[in-house]
Amino acid sequence: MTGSHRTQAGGRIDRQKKINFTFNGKSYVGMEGDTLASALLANGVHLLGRSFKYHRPRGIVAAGAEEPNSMVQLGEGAVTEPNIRATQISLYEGLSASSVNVWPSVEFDVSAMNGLFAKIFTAGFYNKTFMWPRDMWIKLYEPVIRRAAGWGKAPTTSDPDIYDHMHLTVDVMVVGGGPAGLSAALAAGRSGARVLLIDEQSEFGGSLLSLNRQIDGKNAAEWISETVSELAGMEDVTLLNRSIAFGYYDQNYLCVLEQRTDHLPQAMRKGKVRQRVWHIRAIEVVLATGAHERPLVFANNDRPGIMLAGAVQTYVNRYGVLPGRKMVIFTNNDAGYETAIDAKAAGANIAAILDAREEADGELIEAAKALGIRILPGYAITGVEGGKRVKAVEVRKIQKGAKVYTSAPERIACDLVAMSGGWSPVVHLFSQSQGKLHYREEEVCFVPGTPVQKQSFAGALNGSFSLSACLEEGAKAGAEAATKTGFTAKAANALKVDEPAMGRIEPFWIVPGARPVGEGGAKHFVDLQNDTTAADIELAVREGFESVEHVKRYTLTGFGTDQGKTSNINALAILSGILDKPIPKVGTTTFRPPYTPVSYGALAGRNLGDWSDPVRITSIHDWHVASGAEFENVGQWKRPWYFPKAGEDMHAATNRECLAVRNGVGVLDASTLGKIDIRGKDAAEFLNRIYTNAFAKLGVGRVRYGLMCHEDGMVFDDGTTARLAEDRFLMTTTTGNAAVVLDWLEEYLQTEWPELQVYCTSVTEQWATVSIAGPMAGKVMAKLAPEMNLSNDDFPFLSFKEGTVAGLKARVFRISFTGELTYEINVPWAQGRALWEAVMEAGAEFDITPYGTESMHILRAEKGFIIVGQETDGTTTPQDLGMGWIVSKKKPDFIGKRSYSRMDTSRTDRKQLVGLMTDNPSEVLPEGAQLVFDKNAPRPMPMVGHVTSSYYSAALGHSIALALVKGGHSKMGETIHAPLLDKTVTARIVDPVFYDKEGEKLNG
Amino acid sequence: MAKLANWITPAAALADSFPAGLKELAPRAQVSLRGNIDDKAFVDAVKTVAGVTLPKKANKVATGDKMKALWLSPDEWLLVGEEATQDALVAALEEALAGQHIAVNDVSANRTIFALEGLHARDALMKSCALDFHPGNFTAGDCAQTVIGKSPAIIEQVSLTDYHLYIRGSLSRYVGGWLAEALKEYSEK
Amino acid sequence: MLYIDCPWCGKRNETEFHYGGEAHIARPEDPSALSDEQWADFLFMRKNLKGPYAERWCHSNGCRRWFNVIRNTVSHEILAVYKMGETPPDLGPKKGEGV
Amino acid sequence: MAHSNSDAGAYARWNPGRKQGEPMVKYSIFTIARNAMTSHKNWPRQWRSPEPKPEYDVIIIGGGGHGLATAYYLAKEHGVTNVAVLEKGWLGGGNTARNTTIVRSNYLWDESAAIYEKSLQLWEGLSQDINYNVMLSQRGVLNLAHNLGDVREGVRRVNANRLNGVDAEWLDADGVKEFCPIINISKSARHPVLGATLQRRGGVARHDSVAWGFARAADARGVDIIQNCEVTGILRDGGKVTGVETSRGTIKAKKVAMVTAGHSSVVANMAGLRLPVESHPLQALVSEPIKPVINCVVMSGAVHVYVSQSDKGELVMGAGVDAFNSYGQRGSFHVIEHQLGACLELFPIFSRVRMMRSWGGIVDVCPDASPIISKTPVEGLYINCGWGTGGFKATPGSGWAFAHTVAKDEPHPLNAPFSLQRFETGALIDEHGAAAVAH
Ligand SMILES: Cc1cc2nc3c(=O)[nH]c(=O)nc-3n(C[C@H](O)[C@H](O)[C@H](O)COP(=O)(O)OP(=O)(O)OC[C@H]3O[C@@H](n4cnc5c(N)ncnc54)[C@H](O)[C@@H]3O)c2cc1C
Ligand SMILES: NC(=O)c1ccc[n+]([C@@H]2O[C@H](COP(=O)([O-])OP(=O)(O)OC[C@H]3O[C@@H](n4cnc5c(N)ncnc54)[C@H](O)[C@@H]3O)[C@@H](O)[C@H]2O)c1
Ligand SMILES: Cc1cc2nc3c(=O)[nH]c(=O)nc-3n(C[C@H](O)[C@H](O)[C@H](O)COP(=O)(O)O)c2cc1C
Ligand SMILES: [Zn+2]
Repeated sequence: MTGSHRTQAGGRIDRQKKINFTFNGKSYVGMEGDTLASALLANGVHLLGRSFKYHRPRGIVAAGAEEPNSMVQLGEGAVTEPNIRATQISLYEGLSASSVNVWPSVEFDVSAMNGLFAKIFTAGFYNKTFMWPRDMWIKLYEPVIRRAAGWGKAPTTSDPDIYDHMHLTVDVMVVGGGPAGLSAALAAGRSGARVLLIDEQSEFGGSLLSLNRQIDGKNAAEWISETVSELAGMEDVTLLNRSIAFGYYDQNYLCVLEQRTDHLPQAMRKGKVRQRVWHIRAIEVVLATGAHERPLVFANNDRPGIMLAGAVQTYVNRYGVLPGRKMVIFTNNDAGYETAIDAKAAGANIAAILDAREEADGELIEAAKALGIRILPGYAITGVEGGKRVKAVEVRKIQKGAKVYTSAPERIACDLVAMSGGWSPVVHLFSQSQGKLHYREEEVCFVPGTPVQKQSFAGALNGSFSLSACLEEGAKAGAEAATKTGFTAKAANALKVDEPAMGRIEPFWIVPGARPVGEGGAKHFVDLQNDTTAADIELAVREGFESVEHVKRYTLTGFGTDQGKTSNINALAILSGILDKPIPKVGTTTFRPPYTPVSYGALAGRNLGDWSDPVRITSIHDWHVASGAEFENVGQWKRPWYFPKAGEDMHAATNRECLAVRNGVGVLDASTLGKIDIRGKDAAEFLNRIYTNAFAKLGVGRVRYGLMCHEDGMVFDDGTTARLAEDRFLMTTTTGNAAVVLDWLEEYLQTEWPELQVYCTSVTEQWATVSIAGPMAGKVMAKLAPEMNLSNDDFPFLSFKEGTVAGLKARVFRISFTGELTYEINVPWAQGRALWEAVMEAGAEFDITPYGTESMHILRAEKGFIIVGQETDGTTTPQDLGMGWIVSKKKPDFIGKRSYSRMDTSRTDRKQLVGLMTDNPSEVLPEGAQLVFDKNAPRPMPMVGHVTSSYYSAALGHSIALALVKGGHSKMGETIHAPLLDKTVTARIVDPVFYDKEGEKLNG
Repeated sequence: MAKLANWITPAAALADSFPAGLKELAPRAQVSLRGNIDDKAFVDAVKTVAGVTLPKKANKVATGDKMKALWLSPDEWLLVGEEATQDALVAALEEALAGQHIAVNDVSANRTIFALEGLHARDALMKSCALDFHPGNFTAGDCAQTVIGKSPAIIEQVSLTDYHLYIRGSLSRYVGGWLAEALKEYSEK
Repeated sequence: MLYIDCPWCGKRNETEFHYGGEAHIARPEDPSALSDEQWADFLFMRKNLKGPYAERWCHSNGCRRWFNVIRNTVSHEILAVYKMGETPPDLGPKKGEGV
Repeated sequence: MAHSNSDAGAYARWNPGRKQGEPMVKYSIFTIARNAMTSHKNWPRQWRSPEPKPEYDVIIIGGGGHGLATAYYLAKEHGVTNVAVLEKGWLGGGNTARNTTIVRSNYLWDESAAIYEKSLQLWEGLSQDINYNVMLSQRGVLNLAHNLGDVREGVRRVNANRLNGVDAEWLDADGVKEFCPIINISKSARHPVLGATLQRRGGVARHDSVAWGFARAADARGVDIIQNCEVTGILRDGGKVTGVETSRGTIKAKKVAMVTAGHSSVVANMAGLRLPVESHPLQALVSEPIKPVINCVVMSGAVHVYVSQSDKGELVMGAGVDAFNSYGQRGSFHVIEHQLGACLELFPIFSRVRMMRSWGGIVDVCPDASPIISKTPVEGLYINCGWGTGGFKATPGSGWAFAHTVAKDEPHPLNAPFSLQRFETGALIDEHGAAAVAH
C-alpha cells in the first residue's frame, strides 16, 4: 500500500519522481524530496526501532536533527553506516536501511524481555550489583552487558569514500538558513561583505518550508527562492546547504560538515568527495539556528505515533504526508492548533485538541473552533493505549500544580498524537562558544545571554517566535555584523508578513498518570533514547544526586546520539520541580561539540596513509628503492635500513655491509642530518654557551664534535660543527632533531641573549651528504676528486675542504661515525643522486657497498659511540655517558652546567654507560633487557640498568652491547645478569669501545 | 653560466601525474639573506648588487629587474633569480656586505618551486592552507611562510590566479602529491 | 584553534606556532651563584596563572620570531601581543589582573 | 514561577538522609529487588549533604577521585574520621568525570611501578571493598610500537615490569593482530605496527562510579562531603596551617590536604607555594554507541591516539595534551582532527563511525611526567598533584599513600620518591619516554 499516507497535493516533493528503497528488507516507494522518515511515514511505517534499555517499540518523533529515536543502519557492506537518523537522510534511489540493535526483528525483539525487569534496571542499578562472586564480573556479567551494548554496527572493511577539508575566512558567517538567517545573509551580502550562509538541510528556508505564510504578498516558498537566488548572484557570498556547523570554538572558529554526496544514489558518488569539513574563521558570526520543539512528559509517551506537533506540520506541509489519519493534539501553547488546522486541511481527522492551559484564546484557537475541532482546555493525556502504535489515549482534566484530576478519564481513539511542550532555542553553538544562557520566563526557554565573541543572534534562537520578528532581527543582525567588519550596510525595510498571532505558553513539565510517577506499569519518558524516565530523575535526587550534572550522569539523560536535544530542558525542569529550585538556578549541562555526530572519516580528511604524516625523503631515495633497500622510519624521514641481496635476511645483510666498511669501503646516504649555518661575530661565543665543550678556539677549516644539553643537564642532541670562517660555523644535528635544535638556538638568541650578533639559517636540504667509509675510502675519493689533496697532513681528521667532487661543487668533511677513514661529501641537495651514482661507479672496482642505518648503528657501537635517544633517554648526563671529557671545566657557564652540581646529578653511582660482553659470544642480548647484579633476588628484583644497544659484531666475531649500569664506570670486569623471559644471560662489564681502541684505522 | 646539471628533486617523479595547473619549475637561484633592514648601508649594498630594494613590510615581495626578494622575517629575505646565478650572487653579496652583521647562504637546492596556476589554484590552496587567499587579502606581490598540508611552505602570489610555492626538497613529493590530489576534483569536470 | 597575532605576520592559526610557556623568566646571569633551591625555582617553578597570563610563542612555521602574548587562560582571549624584550603592556586593573 | 507538578514537599520525605555513622545500606541484587517492590522510593542518599562543621582534624580540598579516596583511606586505614572533603562544584566533576578511564600499572621506573601496582591491586578488590561496582574491566592494555625506538623502549619496559613483579608481555605485530583483530598491521602503513606491550591486568573502570563509590564509602565512615564549597584561602599561623577560607565561610583544621588536580597551582598559591606544574587542556571524545568491535584498550604514542569501547558501546578516545596552558576545560580542534587521522590509521573500519561528543579536562603536568604526593614547607599542609594525563588509574593507590602521609605526617615508602624536594636534588622520575601518551 505505497503512498497511502500521501496528501493529495502540495509539499516540496516531486510527485513525478518515484524513488525505490528498502527498509528492513521490504521494498517501498518514496518521492524525490523525501527524507527516509517522510517516505516511511508516507508508507504508513512508524515503528523504526527499539529503545536502548527496555527495547520498547519506538517510532519517528521529529523531522530534523533533534530526532531522538529513529536511528537506522544505512547502506550495506563497505559503505554501511550506523545510527543515522531517518529524519536526516535524503531519500535516494536504491537506499536500503534497517533497524538497529534489534533481534531478530524490530517487530519481534527478544530483548524486549528486558522490559519485564524494568523495575530492576533503574538508573544506576549497575553500581549496586554484579559484585559477587568477584570474578563473575569479568567472566559473565560484563560480557552479557557488553553484548547488549551499542546501536548499529561499524563496517567491517575500509571506507571506499574520500573526505577532505577546506579553509575559509569571511567577514560574516550566518549559521541557519531559516527566515532569520536568510535575511541576515541578505542584509550583509548586499553590503559587499564576504558572507557565508550555511544550513544543515537539503534546502534553505528552515521552518518556513513547513509553514503556510505570506511574505510581502508572496508565498513563503517564493520569498525563499528569490532570496536564495539573489544571494547566489553575489560574488562574495558562499552558500552551503547540507552543511552543519558542528563546532563553535574560540576566536570565531567554526567547523562545518558539508555532506556532498550522501543524498545521491551510490552509483553517482564515485570519485567525488563525500564529506568536507570547512574550517571557518569569521570576523562576525550571526547565529540564527532556530528552535527545537519540546515533547510533553506523560505516561507511556514513547509509543510510536506520538510525535512533535511541529514535525507533524512539517510532514504534512513540506513532505505531503499525513503521519496519522486520526490525530489527538496535546499542547501547552498555540502552535499545536496550527498543526491541527493544517492537518485537517490536508485531510486528517482531528479527534481533539488537549490544551494543558485552562484558558486559551486567540486567532488560532478561534480558527480551530471555526473548523469544528473539539477543544478540551485544561486537559492532558494520562495514559496511552497501543504498543507498536498508539491506538487511543486516556485523557483527563487536570489541575496544574497538583496531582488532581477533575474529570473522569475519557478514551479517545487515534492513530497519532501530536504534542507541543514549547520551544527550546538551539543555543548549542552559542554555548559551545562559551556563552552563558539567560532564562526567559515569558517564553519558557533559555536564550543566548551576552555575546562572548564577535557574534549576534536572530530569530527563534532569541526566543522570537514570530516570523516578522525573525525577519526583522535577521536583517538587523546581518546589517550590523557587516557594518562592524567595515562595510556600509543597512537593514531593508520591514516586510509585510501574514501570520497568526501566537498566544502565551504555559509550562507543563510532567503529567502524572493514573498512578504516581514511578509506580505501576506506566513510564514517563524524558530521554527517549536512553530510556530515562521521570522516576529515574526522582530516584537520582533521592539518592543525593542533586546537581544537574550528577542527574545527567546517573540517569544518562542527554547522553545519547541526540545529546538530549528534546530531553535536556524537560529533565532539568523536572529536577527543578523536585528540588523546588528555579530553573535558571538548576542550570543546564554543558553543551559540547559536535552539534550532531560527525564521521571520523570527515574529521581525518585527507590526512590518511602517507598523508597522515608527511614522508620526507632524500634526493637519493629512489636509488635506494630501486636497489631493494628496506627502510626505517626516523622521525618523518625514510632512511635505508639495510640493503639485502637476494636471499639475505637483515643479519646476513648487515654482516656483509659492516665487513665491507671495516675491510673495504661502504657508502651511506647521510643527507637527513640537520644542518644549520651559524654566522656573526659572536657565533663562537654562542656555541660556547650552547655546547658543553669549548668552540672559541676551534680553527677555521676544522671540525669538532659537541654535546647539547638542556638546562637540567640532560643530553638532548649531538653532532659535529665545522668552522667555515672566523665568524661562521656549520652545525649538524641528529636527523630527528633538526627543527627542534634550530628552534632551541633561536629561542636562546632571541629571548636570552639578544645582544649576541648571530644569525642561524637552516640549510638541511641545501646539502646532500654521501659518506664513504672504510680503508678503501681514500682510493675512491681520489678517483672522485683527483684535484683534492687527500693526504693526512693536508686534510687531517676533523677538518674539511671545499672543491670539486665528481664534477660537482662540494664540501668534504673528514669526520667518522664508524671509526674508519671517512669522507662526508656534501653537494647541492638536488645533485645528490648524481653524486651517489658517481660514487658507486668510482667505487665499483673496490666493491663499494651501500649500507643503511642498521649497519651504521653496529659500526658506531663497535666504537662505543652513542646515539642520542638510544643511549640517552632524557635522564642521561654527559658524565653518565663517560663523556666528561667533553664537558668544559673552564667555561664559566653553558646550558646545563649548573645542574651537574645538584645532589642527585652529582652522585657517582648514577647509571653509567659501559660495554657488555656476554659469556656466550654468539648470544645477542635483547635491547631493553634489564640488568641485575643478583640474579637470584626475589621480585621486585633490584635492577641496576638496562641494555641500550646490542648487536652481533661480524668484525669482532662476537656480540657486543652497550648498557647503562648503576656505578658502571667503577665496575669494569664485573659480572652482570639479564633475566629474560625464558633464561638469564650473564655478561661482563667492559669498556664501551670494542673495536680499534687506539683509533688507528681513522686514517685508513 | 651553465645550467645546473643533474638536478633531480623527489617531486620530479610525479611530473607526469600532475594535473593542469600544477608543475614543478626549473631550478632558480635562491639565496637566503639576513641583515638589518634599518641599516641603510645594508639595504643600499643589496640594491646595488641584486638590483632590488628589500621589502621592509612583512609578507611582501619586491621585484627588481634581475631578481625578486621575498620577505621571510624581519631580518631575513629570500632572493630569487635566474637559474645558476647563485654562486655569482653570493660572491657579490659577500663582497658588498663585508664587515656587516649579515648572513648569506645559497639555498637554491633547499627548496623546490611549484607553480600553481589557474582558476582553481585558490581552491587547491584553500584545501591545503588556513591562510586567507581572497584577493582582498592576498594578492600578487604578497608572500607568506606558512603550512601546506603538514609541510612548511613559502607561498608567493605572482599574478591574479598564479602562485609559486617554495617547498623543502625532502617534502616536495608529499606536497606535489597533495596538491595534485587537491586539484583532481576540478580537472575531472 | 587559537588565532595568534604574530607581531610581524599578523593573525595565524595556532598550528603555525610553538608554545614557549611562561614569559619573563630570565635565565640567571650567574647560575653558579644560585642555591639548588633557586636553581630549581628557575628550572621548574611556574606561575601557571588562571586568568591573564604572560607567555611566549614562536612563529616557528612563519617568521621564526619569538614574542610574548598575554592570554586569558580561561577564556583563551588574547589580550596583548608584544615583542621580546618589551615590557608587558598595562592592561588596566581589570584585564591585567594577575599578570 | 510554576514548577512541575511533582510534589515538592515529598522531596524531604525522599531524602531522609542518613545520620552520621549510621551504617550504609548494603548494595546487592537483593536490595535492588526489595526496593523494586516499593518502587524504589526508599533508597537512602548515597552520601549526606552536611553543613560544614567549624573545625575538622583534616580538610581535604578537592572532591575528585583522589580526594575522596584519601578521605576513605584516612578513615579506614588510620581511623581518622573527623574529616571534610571540600569540593567547589559537584563531586567527581573534575578530571575524574572526564577521563578515558585507562587503568594499568606497567610503568618504567621502579618508583612508579611500585605505586601504580599498589593501586592496581587495590582496584582489583575495590568494588567489594566499597560495596559499589566500579566496573573494573581487566580486558588488557596494548601499547603499540611503531618504530625501532618504540620497540626498544617497549621491550625495556616489559623487562622492567616483569622484574618488578608487574605482569607484562611483548607481542610482535602478529600477536597484536591476534589480540585485537581489527588493528591494521599492514607493513605499508605510514607508521606500521611493529609490536606492542600488553598488560592483561590493565583495562578500564567506570569513572563516575569510582567517585561516587568512594564518596559513599567515606561518608559511611563519617567523612563530611561538602559540595559547592570552594576554598578561597589557606589560613596559616606562622609556618603552620590552621584552616581554610571557603565560599561557605572559614573552616578550621589541624591538617589540610590539597588534591585539586588541574587547579593545583591556584590552590597552592593560596598558601604561598609555587609548583613545578603547568595546567594543560586534555581532550577526549566518544563515538556514537556501536555494537562491540574492540575488546581491549589500545594506546599508541607514535601516532598519538588511544581507544577503548565502553560497556555502552561508545568508542572512548583521547590523545595528547594541547600545547598551551589553560583552565578552560577545552582544547583546540586540530588536536581532535589529528587524533582521528591517527585512529583511522590503526582502525580503518572506524571511518564511518561518528564522533558524538568531545570535551576537555585540565591536567596538571610535572616536568618529569610523574606526580607529587608530598609534605610541603608549610606544616600540616600536604599536596597531591601533578598526575597529568594519567592519574585516574592511581586513584586508590594515591589515596592510600596520601592518607598515610597525612595521618603520619611522613610519606609512605611508596610515595617518598614523589616529593617536592626531587626538583631541587634532581632526582626526577622521568616517565616521558615510557609515557609519550601517559594514560
Ligand atoms: C581527557 C582526559 C583523559 C584522561 N585519561 C586518563 C586515563 O585514561 N587514565 C588515567 O589514569 N588518567 C587519565 N586522565 C587523568 C586523570 O583523569 C586525573 O589524573 C585524575 O582524575 C585526577 O584525579 P583527582 O581526583 O586528583 O582530580 P579531579 O578529579 O580533577 O579532582 C579535583 C577536584 O578539585 C576541585 N577543586 C579545584 N579547586 C578547588 C578549590 N579551590 N576548592 C575546592 N575544590 C576545588 C575540582 O573541582 C575537582 O573536583 C585523563 C584526564 C583527562 C582530562
Ligand atoms: N509557532 C511557534 O511558536 C514557533 C516556534 C518556533 C519557531 N517558529 C517559526 O520558525 C521560524 C524561526 O525562524 P528562524 O530563522 O529563527 O529559525 P528556523 O528554524 O526557521 O531556521 C533555523 C535553521 O537553522 C538550521 N540550523 C540549526 N542549527 C544548525 C547548525 N548547527 N548548522 C547548520 N544549520 C543549522 C536549521 O536546519 C534551520 O534550517 C519562524 O518562521 C517562526 O515563526 C514558530
Ligand atoms: C568514559 C567516558 C564515557 C563517556 N560517554 C559518554 C556518552 O556515552 N555520551 C555522552 O554524551 N557523553 C559521554 N561522556 C562525556 C560526558 O558527557 C562529559 O562530556 C564529560 O564527562 C565532561 O564533562 P562536561 O562535558 O560536562 O564538561 C563520557 C565521558 C567519559 C569520561
Ligand atoms: Zn610571524
